[in-house]
Amino acid sequence: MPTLNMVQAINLALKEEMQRDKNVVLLGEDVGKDGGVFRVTEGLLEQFGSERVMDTPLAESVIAGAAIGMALYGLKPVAEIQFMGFIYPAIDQIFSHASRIRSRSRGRFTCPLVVRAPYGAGIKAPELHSESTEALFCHMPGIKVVVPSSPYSAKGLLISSIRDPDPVIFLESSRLYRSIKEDVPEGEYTIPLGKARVVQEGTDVTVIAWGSMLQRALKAVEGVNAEVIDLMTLSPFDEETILKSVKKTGRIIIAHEAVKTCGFGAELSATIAEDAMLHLKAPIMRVTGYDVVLPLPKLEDFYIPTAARIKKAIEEVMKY
Amino acid sequence: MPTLNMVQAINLALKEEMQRDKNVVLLGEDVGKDGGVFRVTEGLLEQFGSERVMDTPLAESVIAGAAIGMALYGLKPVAEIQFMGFIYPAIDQIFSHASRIRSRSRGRFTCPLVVRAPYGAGIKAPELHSESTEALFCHMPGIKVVVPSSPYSAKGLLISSIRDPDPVIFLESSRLYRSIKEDVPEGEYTIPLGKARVVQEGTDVTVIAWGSMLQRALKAVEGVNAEVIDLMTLSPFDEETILKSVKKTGRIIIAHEAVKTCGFGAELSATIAEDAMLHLKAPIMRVTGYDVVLPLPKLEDFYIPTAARIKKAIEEVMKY
Amino acid sequence: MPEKIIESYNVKRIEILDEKGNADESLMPSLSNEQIKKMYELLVHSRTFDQRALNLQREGRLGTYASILGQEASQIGSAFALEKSDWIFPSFREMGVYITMGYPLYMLFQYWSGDERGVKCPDDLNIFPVCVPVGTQIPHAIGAAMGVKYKKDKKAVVCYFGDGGTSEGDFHEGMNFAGVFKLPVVFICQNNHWAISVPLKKQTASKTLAQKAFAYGFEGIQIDGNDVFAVYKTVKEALEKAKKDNGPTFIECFTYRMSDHTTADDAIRYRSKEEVEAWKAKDPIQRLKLFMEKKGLWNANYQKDIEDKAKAAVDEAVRNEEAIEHPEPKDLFKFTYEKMTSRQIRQMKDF
Amino acid sequence: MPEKIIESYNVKRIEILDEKGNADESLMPSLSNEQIKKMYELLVHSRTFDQRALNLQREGRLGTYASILGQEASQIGSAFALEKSDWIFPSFREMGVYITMGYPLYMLFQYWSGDERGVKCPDDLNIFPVCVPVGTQIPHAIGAAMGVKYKKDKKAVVCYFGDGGTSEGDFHEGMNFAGVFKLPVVFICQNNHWAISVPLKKQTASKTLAQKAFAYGFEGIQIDGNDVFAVYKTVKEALEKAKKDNGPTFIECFTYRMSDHTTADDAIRYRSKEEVEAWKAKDPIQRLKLFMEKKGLWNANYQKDIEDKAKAAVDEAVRNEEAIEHPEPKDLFKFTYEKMTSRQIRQMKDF
Ligand SMILES: Cc1ncc(C[n+]2csc(CCOP(=O)(O)OP(=O)(O)O)c2C)c(N)n1
Ligand SMILES: Cc1ncc(C[n+]2csc(CCOP(=O)(O)OP(=O)(O)O)c2C)c(N)n1
Ligand SMILES: [Mg+2]
Ligand SMILES: [Mg+2]
Repeated sequence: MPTLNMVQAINLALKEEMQRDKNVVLLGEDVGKDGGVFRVTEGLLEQFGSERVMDTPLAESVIAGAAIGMALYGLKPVAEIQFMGFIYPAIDQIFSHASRIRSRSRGRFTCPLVVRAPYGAGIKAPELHSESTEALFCHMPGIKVVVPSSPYSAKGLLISSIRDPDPVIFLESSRLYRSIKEDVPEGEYTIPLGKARVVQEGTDVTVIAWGSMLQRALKAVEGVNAEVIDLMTLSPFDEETILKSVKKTGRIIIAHEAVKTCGFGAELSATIAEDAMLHLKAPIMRVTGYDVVLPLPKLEDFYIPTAARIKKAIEEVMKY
Repeated sequence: MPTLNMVQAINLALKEEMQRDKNVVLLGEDVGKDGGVFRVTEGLLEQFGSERVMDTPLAESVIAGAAIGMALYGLKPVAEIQFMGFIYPAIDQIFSHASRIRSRSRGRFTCPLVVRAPYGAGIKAPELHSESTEALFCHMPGIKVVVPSSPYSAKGLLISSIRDPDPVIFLESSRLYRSIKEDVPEGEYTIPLGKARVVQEGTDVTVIAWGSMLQRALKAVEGVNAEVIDLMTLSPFDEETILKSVKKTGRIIIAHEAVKTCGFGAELSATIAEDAMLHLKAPIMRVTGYDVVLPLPKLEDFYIPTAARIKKAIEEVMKY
Repeated sequence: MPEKIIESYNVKRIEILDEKGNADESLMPSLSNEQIKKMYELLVHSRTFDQRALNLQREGRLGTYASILGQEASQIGSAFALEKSDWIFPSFREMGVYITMGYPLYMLFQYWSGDERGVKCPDDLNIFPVCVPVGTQIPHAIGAAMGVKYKKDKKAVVCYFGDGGTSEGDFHEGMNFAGVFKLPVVFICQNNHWAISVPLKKQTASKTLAQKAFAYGFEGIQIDGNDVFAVYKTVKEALEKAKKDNGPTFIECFTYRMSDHTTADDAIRYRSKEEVEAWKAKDPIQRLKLFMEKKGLWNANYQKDIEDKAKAAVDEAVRNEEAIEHPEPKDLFKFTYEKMTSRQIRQMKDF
Repeated sequence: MPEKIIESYNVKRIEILDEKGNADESLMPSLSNEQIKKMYELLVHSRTFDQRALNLQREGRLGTYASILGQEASQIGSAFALEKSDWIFPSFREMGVYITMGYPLYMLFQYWSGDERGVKCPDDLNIFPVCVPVGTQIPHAIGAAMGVKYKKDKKAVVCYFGDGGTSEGDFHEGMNFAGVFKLPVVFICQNNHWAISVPLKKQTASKTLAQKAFAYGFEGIQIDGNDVFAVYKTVKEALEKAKKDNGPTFIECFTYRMSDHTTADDAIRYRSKEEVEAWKAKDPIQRLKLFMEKKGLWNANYQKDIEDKAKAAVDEAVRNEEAIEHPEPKDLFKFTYEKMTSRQIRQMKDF
């Protein structure tokens, strides 16, 4: 079984799905000849040709919008937005259309597409290359949001996303792209959307994380009898697994890279406060990015939540 | 003191601010000759001329973006987006620029602008005319979000918003526009941003609402010793008033028109679950729109939270 | 030659049928008498539908409605050139297109009464639902055309929008894609001279809308949009070009919105009666009638006959629509995703 | 006349200084020898800065950097025509513009080392910070120009962007506003033929970028962007036109990105060496040098002298930049709003 980093795992998922299904096509800025600015689509133009791996003009709204049209027409487009910070011009197409076409047409037309984008800070990139605004997309019914935390899960989740009958926003931590390796089987396997994974069982405290924060969460719980949950799909999210863990540990920490206010942690916390309040032994703590404009590289390490900050929150809730 | 509806109160605020400050200018689709599709800007073109009340081409991104440029140049633009559902093409300008220019330039350039938009369902309008996605904007540091619930507060809050040194999204419930009247003083008065209003004091339960939901919240609490809070500013929101009320009543209901998942109710609930958990006597309940694509008129009344649904939630928490 | 002209462009305008009903034979598309009559009937039919919709709205039996009055030739003429297998991306003011394609009338009323089921397109047609956010359907047409091209299908994609729509970013990005990928798409811009209260002159400083296509490296042409022959011929040729993989065409139909923007609008606030009057003389139905009369294809009996038929069809559609049961509140939940989420299932218990 | 031509457009191209250093006297802008030397010095200065930035990046002393190599004439020529009171909206590849306007060099290094303080524009200049999302600065230029017009100031607004930028919706919407409101704005499009790995041909099917302006009802013109005289002259005239309230101009500077897209890019992956070589012959600095040599304005001593000066200035800037203290973590919180929120104040206690 090959040991792959996340770039390679995602590349493999794309390649295998394109081999399996002729309707799977890729589009985006620099995804063809250049293989993507992170090389995620490297080699796919050569293998599948420019009809299936399309370098597009610089226009995010129509990248998303054209993906919608392709999906309507029966293709399975996987669109790349070069960085999550450049998804904002495409939000109108995603919010006004991708999410609503099934409902609008009472099922006559559907939108099985994937929009991939690297997200998150930590690679010393210029402004707007470090966004983690996944929560925005979770507020829009009709959209699914998936955030893998490792090469293995990236491959399995991406395959599921491509096969999903509804539009999926698939966010890849650019910080993780090449920093972790893992055994990733060749050939198809899927990880179901909407299900979280209990990475580590524990009894005293639950730490919920996704994407770029999972590694730090795991580091933070060293020496603690903690349960760690990798949420994987944010929308729709796995209430069951979370509530079960709340009932078990009674202490909840949610870690995310996004700013605190209205981050997805708020939804998780609110869900718990509504549905499992009586099982709580301590306040629900969120360890998040600060409520500030994302800084340029010189300050970015101070912005991203650290394992130490998660650890401190754990110590805090363990006082109860 | 004149009795005005919300359209008239907002019109008056605009007129008085334009009289006071020559730098205040309006722009948007149909805001001039037509006086806006809801007549909010009626008469202002005649009074202030087409240099200050600008009918623009049909292009939301540059309506927001031009407002940014005007603000940089020292004007105080008030841009109208015709319906909140059409703000999505402008989100890139708002998220990538309006919110970040002060930070990006370390204060050399700032963005004192207001984007007004009618929001919410209940007027039997076509698709995308009924959005209430205020939470999206609350997830973006650098932006303020204001949602008045009555003519009086609309005028005072809009004046504050125009004078604010930072960009403000100002959302007006189209359902309330002409459905409630109130005494609204002529001449200037302001209501500070960032402060909630305790509309009614009570001891048993707190209902937090804003904009279109306040009236229904007030109806729902009839016969209950309830505290009702009109949040008014969602970002930055008044944690103090809310936490104080939590400590007093220990039972919290949050009502909003937006879909439940990742609505602003999630942030309020999470804040309480983090900072005032020990004062809670019952789960924090959210009474919200359902997690569905907004329906066309025939089903919209089933979508919008009713006083009855809020009442039911109150009964629920009163069991604890 | 240090200051030189490196490219030149001309904007063409095509007119065939004038206001008096005279057609330029040299440009006349090949149409049988039956086809011409069929076109005329569709024009009358569409106007009958439109008037009824306005009446129903006034009576509170329909929601906000966007009238097509004055634009019938642009819509019927273009749709008449289409095949059922072509893909159509309308905006919100294309009832004449739906009707020409044979879309069930009662469903149109159903849609405008605020019921999603009205735009659940029948399986034998490919008309995308009414698109409310201006210009945003253009990228969808682009994507569908990319699909057509990828699958090498013998189909074209048609996209409708208004003069106001040309100001939106999506128009630009979509047109540019069409040029770069040489897509089998026909853009039909109904320049009805108004976007709610904003007249064309305030919408763009461009002398014509047709010339906007030059910015994307393909053909743009202006036609008299009240001239059903010019519309039919130009669209037909553009469709053939598309199907031969010879790329996109942009067609500006020069027409006029005779009615208010929608039933929620009051055009008297912002435009002069004289302007509207001047356009009445250019009515698209009247001039075809005059043409047909000269050719012996029209007489008063015929007119009465088709008006009766149109009225009967619309009456029946209204009856059918009003017999439909109100949608179930549970329907709120059923079409957001293929499978309802657990949260939705719980929420649905409210009903 | 049923099929008629209703509008015609020509795309002009201007060249003054050729690769051999010969200038077309009939078009030559009026520039004193001192001004020409000043321009040359700015070109050298900018290239010196650029090379140093690339070196520093390689040594890990600077973050991702976008080289201007090859585009110096477009940048220096245009900025040389500006006044300090004009407003400038750059994209991210306009270091030559900043340098020409007298922006402190060390601050440019500071910015590219990842420190916001580097784009806190000095009070006597109006250069908006580097704009990362492509094309999104265009609407800001529009708004500022609306401000200029409203206040009747004698200023112009200049907006820079690339060939790729013309594909974005914001370009279109902004250009359209400029035409409709007849704004005092000059659009300077550096067509460097690449947008990362996407060549111009895949970016748009339009034969020139200049002609895109016709879609908005104003003048578009192509110029040799490696010809500092053509750039200066054209921009100067456009600025005068703007200041006389005669509306906007779109200028396509036909140039080439000689370097990688940024230091994070590797252009060998997607373009041929031959293409790059062919453009080397068109170098903007070399041809001005030849011109000056012919005029007796250039010799080897002069060259050495200005190179030394440029190097010294850049050395000093690097020293100054590296002496600046690292920004405080607390700075994270200080510029989001005018006043910190209570939540931010609590969060700041982490530091
Ligand atoms: C993105 C967006 N902005 C605003 C509106 C509100 N609106 C509906 S129709 C319209 C004018 C459209 O003008 P045009 O494109 O010329 O089409 P017409 O109505 O004339 O058919 C406007 C501003 C909208 N539907 N979508
Ligand atoms: C909205 C947006 N999408 C994508 C990017 C990533 N990106 C940075 S520069 C660039 C190419 C820009 O090309 P062009 O406009 O020609 O400018 P050049 O780099 O050639 O100066 C891309 C795609 C971005 N910065 N902004
Ligand atoms: Mg129109
Ligand atoms: Mg370029």
